[in-house]
Amino acid sequence: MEKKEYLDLYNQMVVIRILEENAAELYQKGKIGGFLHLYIGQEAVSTGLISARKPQDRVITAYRDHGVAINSGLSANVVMAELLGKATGCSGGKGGSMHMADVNKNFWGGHAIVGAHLPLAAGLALGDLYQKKDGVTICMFGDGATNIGYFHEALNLSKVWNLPVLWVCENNQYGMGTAVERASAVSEIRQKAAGYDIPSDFVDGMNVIKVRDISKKLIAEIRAGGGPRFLEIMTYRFRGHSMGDPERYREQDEVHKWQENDPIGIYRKYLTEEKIAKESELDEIDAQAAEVVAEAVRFAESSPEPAPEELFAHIYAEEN
Amino acid sequence: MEKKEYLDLYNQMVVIRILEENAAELYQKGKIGGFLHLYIGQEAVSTGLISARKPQDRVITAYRDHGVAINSGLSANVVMAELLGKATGCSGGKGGSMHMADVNKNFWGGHAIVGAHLPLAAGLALGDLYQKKDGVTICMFGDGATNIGYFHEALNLSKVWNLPVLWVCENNQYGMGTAVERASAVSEIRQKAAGYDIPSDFVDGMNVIKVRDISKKLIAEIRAGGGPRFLEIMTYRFRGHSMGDPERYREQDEVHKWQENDPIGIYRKYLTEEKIAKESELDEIDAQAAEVVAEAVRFAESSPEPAPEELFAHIYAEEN
Amino acid sequence: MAKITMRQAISQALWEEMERDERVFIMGEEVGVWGGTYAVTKGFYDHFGEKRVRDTPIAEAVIIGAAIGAALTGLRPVAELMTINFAFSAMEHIVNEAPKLHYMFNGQMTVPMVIRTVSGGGRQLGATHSQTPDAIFAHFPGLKVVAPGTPADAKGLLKAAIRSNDPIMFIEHATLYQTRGEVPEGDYIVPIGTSKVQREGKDVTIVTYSKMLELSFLAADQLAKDGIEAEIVDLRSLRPLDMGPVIDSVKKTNRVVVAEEGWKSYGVGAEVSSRIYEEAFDYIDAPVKRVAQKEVPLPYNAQLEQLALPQVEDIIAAVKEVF
Amino acid sequence: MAKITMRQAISQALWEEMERDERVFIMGEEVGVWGGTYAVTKGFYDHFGEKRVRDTPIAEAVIIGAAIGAALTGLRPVAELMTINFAFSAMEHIVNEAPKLHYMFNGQMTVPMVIRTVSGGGRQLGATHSQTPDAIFAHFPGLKVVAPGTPADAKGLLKAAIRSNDPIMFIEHATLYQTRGEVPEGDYIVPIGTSKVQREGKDVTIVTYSKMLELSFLAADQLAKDGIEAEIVDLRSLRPLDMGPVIDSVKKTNRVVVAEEGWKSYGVGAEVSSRIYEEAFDYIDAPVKRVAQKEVPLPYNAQLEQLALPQVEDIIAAVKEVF
Ligand SMILES: Cc1ncc(C[n+]2csc(CCOP(=O)(O)OP(=O)(O)O)c2C)c(N)n1
Ligand SMILES: Cc1ncc(C[n+]2csc(CCOP(=O)(O)OP(=O)(O)O)c2C)c(N)n1
Ligand SMILES: [Mg+2]
Ligand SMILES: [Mg+2]
Repeated sequence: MEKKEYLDLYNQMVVIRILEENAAELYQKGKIGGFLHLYIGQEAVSTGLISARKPQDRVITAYRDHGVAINSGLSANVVMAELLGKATGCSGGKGGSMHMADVNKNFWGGHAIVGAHLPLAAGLALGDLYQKKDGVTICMFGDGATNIGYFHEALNLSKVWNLPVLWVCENNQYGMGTAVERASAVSEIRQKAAGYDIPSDFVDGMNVIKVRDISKKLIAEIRAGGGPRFLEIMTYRFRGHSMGDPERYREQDEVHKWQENDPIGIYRKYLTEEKIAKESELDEIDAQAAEVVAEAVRFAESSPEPAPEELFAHIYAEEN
Repeated sequence: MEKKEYLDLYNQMVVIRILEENAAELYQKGKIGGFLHLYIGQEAVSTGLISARKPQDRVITAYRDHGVAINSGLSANVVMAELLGKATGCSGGKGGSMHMADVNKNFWGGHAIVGAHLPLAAGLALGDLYQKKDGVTICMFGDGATNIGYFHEALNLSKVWNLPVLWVCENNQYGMGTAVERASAVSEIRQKAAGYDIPSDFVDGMNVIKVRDISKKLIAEIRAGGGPRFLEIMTYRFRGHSMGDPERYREQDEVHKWQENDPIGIYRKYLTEEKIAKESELDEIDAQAAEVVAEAVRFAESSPEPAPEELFAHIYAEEN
Repeated sequence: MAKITMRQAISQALWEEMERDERVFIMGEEVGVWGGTYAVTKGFYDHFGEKRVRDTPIAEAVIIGAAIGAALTGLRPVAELMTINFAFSAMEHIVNEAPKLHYMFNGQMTVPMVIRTVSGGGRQLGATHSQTPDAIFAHFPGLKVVAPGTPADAKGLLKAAIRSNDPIMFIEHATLYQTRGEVPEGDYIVPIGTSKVQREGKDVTIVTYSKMLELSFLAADQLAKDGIEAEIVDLRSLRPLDMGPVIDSVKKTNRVVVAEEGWKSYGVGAEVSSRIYEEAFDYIDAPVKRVAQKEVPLPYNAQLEQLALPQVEDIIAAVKEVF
Repeated sequence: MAKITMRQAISQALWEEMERDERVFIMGEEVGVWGGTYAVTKGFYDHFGEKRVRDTPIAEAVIIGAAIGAALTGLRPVAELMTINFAFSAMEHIVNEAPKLHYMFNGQMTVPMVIRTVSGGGRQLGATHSQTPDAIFAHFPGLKVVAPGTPADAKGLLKAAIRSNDPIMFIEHATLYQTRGEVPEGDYIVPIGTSKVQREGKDVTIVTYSKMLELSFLAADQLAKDGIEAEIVDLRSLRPLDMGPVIDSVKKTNRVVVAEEGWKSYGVGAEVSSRIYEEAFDYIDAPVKRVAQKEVPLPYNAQLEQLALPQVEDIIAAVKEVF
């Protein structure tokens, strides 16, 4: 891997981290409404995963989607503008935090009903298979989403139809306040893949390079016609489920222990120890990232609200 | 096992067979309406399974329920009357072929939406667990039902809550016209149980004694507090999915091969070879069974239609 | 023009659209090898092959969900739900995914999909399998709900639906497949969202759709014998709901009966009669009558079921009450 | 009487019923350790324990399905669906299982179950999470649908629901939990299926329920300043629908506005206005006006969302139009 690629991964993670921290502040100030689910602590997951895709590969995820949007190539500007509900947002201000997308970047959203996007992902993959395109659909979801029926129906169909889809479970140990073992019959989520005869793998989600490597391998297998694959990525969210989570369900010690595994810190250490980059270079990136996000906030705050007539735009593709 | 128990199992299977043959005729004559799903070929499944239960054990199944009703202790009279939609039917003529029940016999129906009764079964088991009763809920469903989300949600919950439920998949190789391997990622259905960490077993559904023995074992394990168990029973339906099935999806040779494995013939052979019963005794039972069903047809045909005011009865348990 | 059955008309529309456009394909339970449980897709599997005529597992949520996903990629799936009673098992995807994506993502995504399904009672299938809950699907903006009552409309509306870029629920009726009618050959299109006067009359307006159109015709024939000329307006589409022809008719007759097969409460008649009063208050000489199903889960017993379902006599009686 | 919030009233009813009857238990997502996403069941887990306050996986179908099964065994589950937007994921069990079993099996089975859930927009949650589709659930006979607008009614209706032997959908509103009102202590029961005049007036009738009751009060205060005395009838229950107090009021005022938060088409106002014309045709001086949500999926942007939601001003404007 080229040095600039290494640094690019670092940059993406830092941008996400700072963007999320800013989003939290703007939420406190009441400039962001609705639910806000932060990706802090999980940056290495989508950064490593999406860095492994080719342009023709589709990405679809749940409502914890800001980082995924950044990794998919959306600018911090359009992401922040969407959080503020502005006309310049990636969804024109109509989607908000949970519903971001840019189909031109092959990012298919941002879906807020737990597990309901897995069937959509099967369909995206069917679309490529049917049209003999060599794209792979990367579908991300949480550990909690693996207990709903949509998961079962989508995984089964993907195997029966040999669909080019990579099922990615971000196991951050909790679905809201419910620990995996309190909601799922198996706490190693990948065990569920066996019930569909789908080959599975798992990886430490705090290590961006490991995530990238395994993802590249699985995506290649799928692209070669191998059918669906399942990847469980172990991670942890450093913040509450969404803003205003009382967090009665976990000890702060546990949170702190995990925070010592900060994916950004780990990667920074790796880059310097492997002599891929100097501290000073990384500090430079941190500074640039801070500026990118600051600019995004300025952009978002100075952007116009959607015009009132937008309320009635895009209800249907055709009026008739 | 006592001789009379052996003969009772034989009698149940024969009554079901003759009842189903009569039902088919009455359907052709237009005396039975709606959908009619015959159990011919699968008699050993519910006969062996339900013979292994205790009175406190609940039984719930899908729409292919006539045999299950007989095995649960409903009389041929009330079953046949329900098929004819008469007031004397087990569901007062309101349920029909797909919706038979007798809660006093701990038979909880008769459910026509594929897989939708599995969550109900989890709830029945929860009811016993909550009330510290030692009943086990026996939930039967087809191979096709294992692909719908309800299956997934119910099995997962049963494990997480350690519910006293026996999940029984009647694998008759097809869901309507769709062969198992065309609809399910795994053709050994029991493999799905592994995804929920539920111990599973499987048995030849054409052998009533084998079905009974394994069922007794699993029910005992569950009653002892072992949590859910999964049993796959291999069987085959000799007739179409329901009346009027064009059967384009299977070769008649295949059907004939299976018909040579007639569960009644196999059991008859077993009883005589093991010197448990003489041919003559079994012929006697056949004759009695034929008479029981003939009487049931007379009973049903001579029974009254539900009174018109029944239309508005039982919409709610309380009017207010 | 050829007189063909509703089944043939629907089959023809599907066949022609699949021949015309490679992107159109069918998916659903038993649509392939079996040929469709109502034999609508008989012969399709052999002709178009398993790629375009896709048998699915019994998994309604992923049938609709995967159809949505495929539609997002530019394909034009026709997803079949064996009956509308099974649509509840795909409710999230029908009302909360398909109709929301285009709007929520600001027009970036389009969902050119048709959900073919079957409503209706009268076949002794019992409470879980006999419903006509069409109205609840029409409650959701972003979804279009179409329900033809004649073979010609079925063909024309289905072709329009398949060519539309919006998600459309296409509701057929279980006991209309044998109904015959003249159907234009070839490329016949009926625009979605247009009500139609199916019978002209000056004395009373019967607003209806789907199966109840057939019963309304029979009622109108009876009424004619008593010198009452009923005008029948067929909604054909519940969303968008084209009140134009209804209002025109009402302004002429000043008397209205709305006939639907489903339950009365929160049903189609409620919306239609409300709209009539909103748009033609001064023209209504007598309270609009709603003819609908009794408010009970449909029983299996044939006599009870028929007592629950709206009958020709109910329409006739309702018409007489508005005089 | 104590003035407490809607949240406290609902919590109190649940708590008292659980203390009173061992068979009553709660199950749903985050009802236990978290204390309920709207904090309604805060403290329940510690007091009643995990047997009676059961956290579930994210699996709406089995939440409702298992509650039905438990109810069949004689328990009295209160199953919580975090919001009504997730009820679509349990649609089969809500509309095609719970309401059918008692009837279909001829009274052998009863389903004494309460489904607690939350409707409502106005919190910038976007199209998938902001709906008020109450009407579609009220379409199904066998199910009862209750939606309180005041803390007192919430307590009294929830207690009645828990003691009822029928499946009941109990719909709370996301932005009413802070609303305060006087609530009788102890065993206070409000019979299900009774509408109530919440404000007396002689000039116009506003028929409403749930959140829109709050807005109707504000509108009435404004109108009073202009000398218009509005009578407000709160439906409280959509099925059974008690039209008595509505009709009595209409016969007095001859003018009606129906206000609901959900979409207008095929909504609550459609049924209510149709029933008003059916039962009081000769008393209506001006077309019944429906105030409802614009026919769009709700957008995230706050200004657009408020444009879509019915406002106090809309009620006032509608009232002025019926004069
Ligand atoms: C069908 C459905 N049920 C409930 C919810 C409410 N909800 C939103 S996020 C969430 C937890 C999901 O947990 P997980 O899948 O592990 O994702 P994570 O938040 O941990 O990333 C729940 C219950 C929902 N959005 N959709
Ligand atoms: C949710 C749902 N979808 C579709 C149907 C229509 N249907 C009835 S039976 C059946 C096949 C079921 O096959 P299986 O579970 O193997 O049971 P079997 O008939 O073989 O006993 C189908 C698709 C239904 N009743 N419910
Ligand atoms: Mg999680
Ligand atoms: Mg089968």
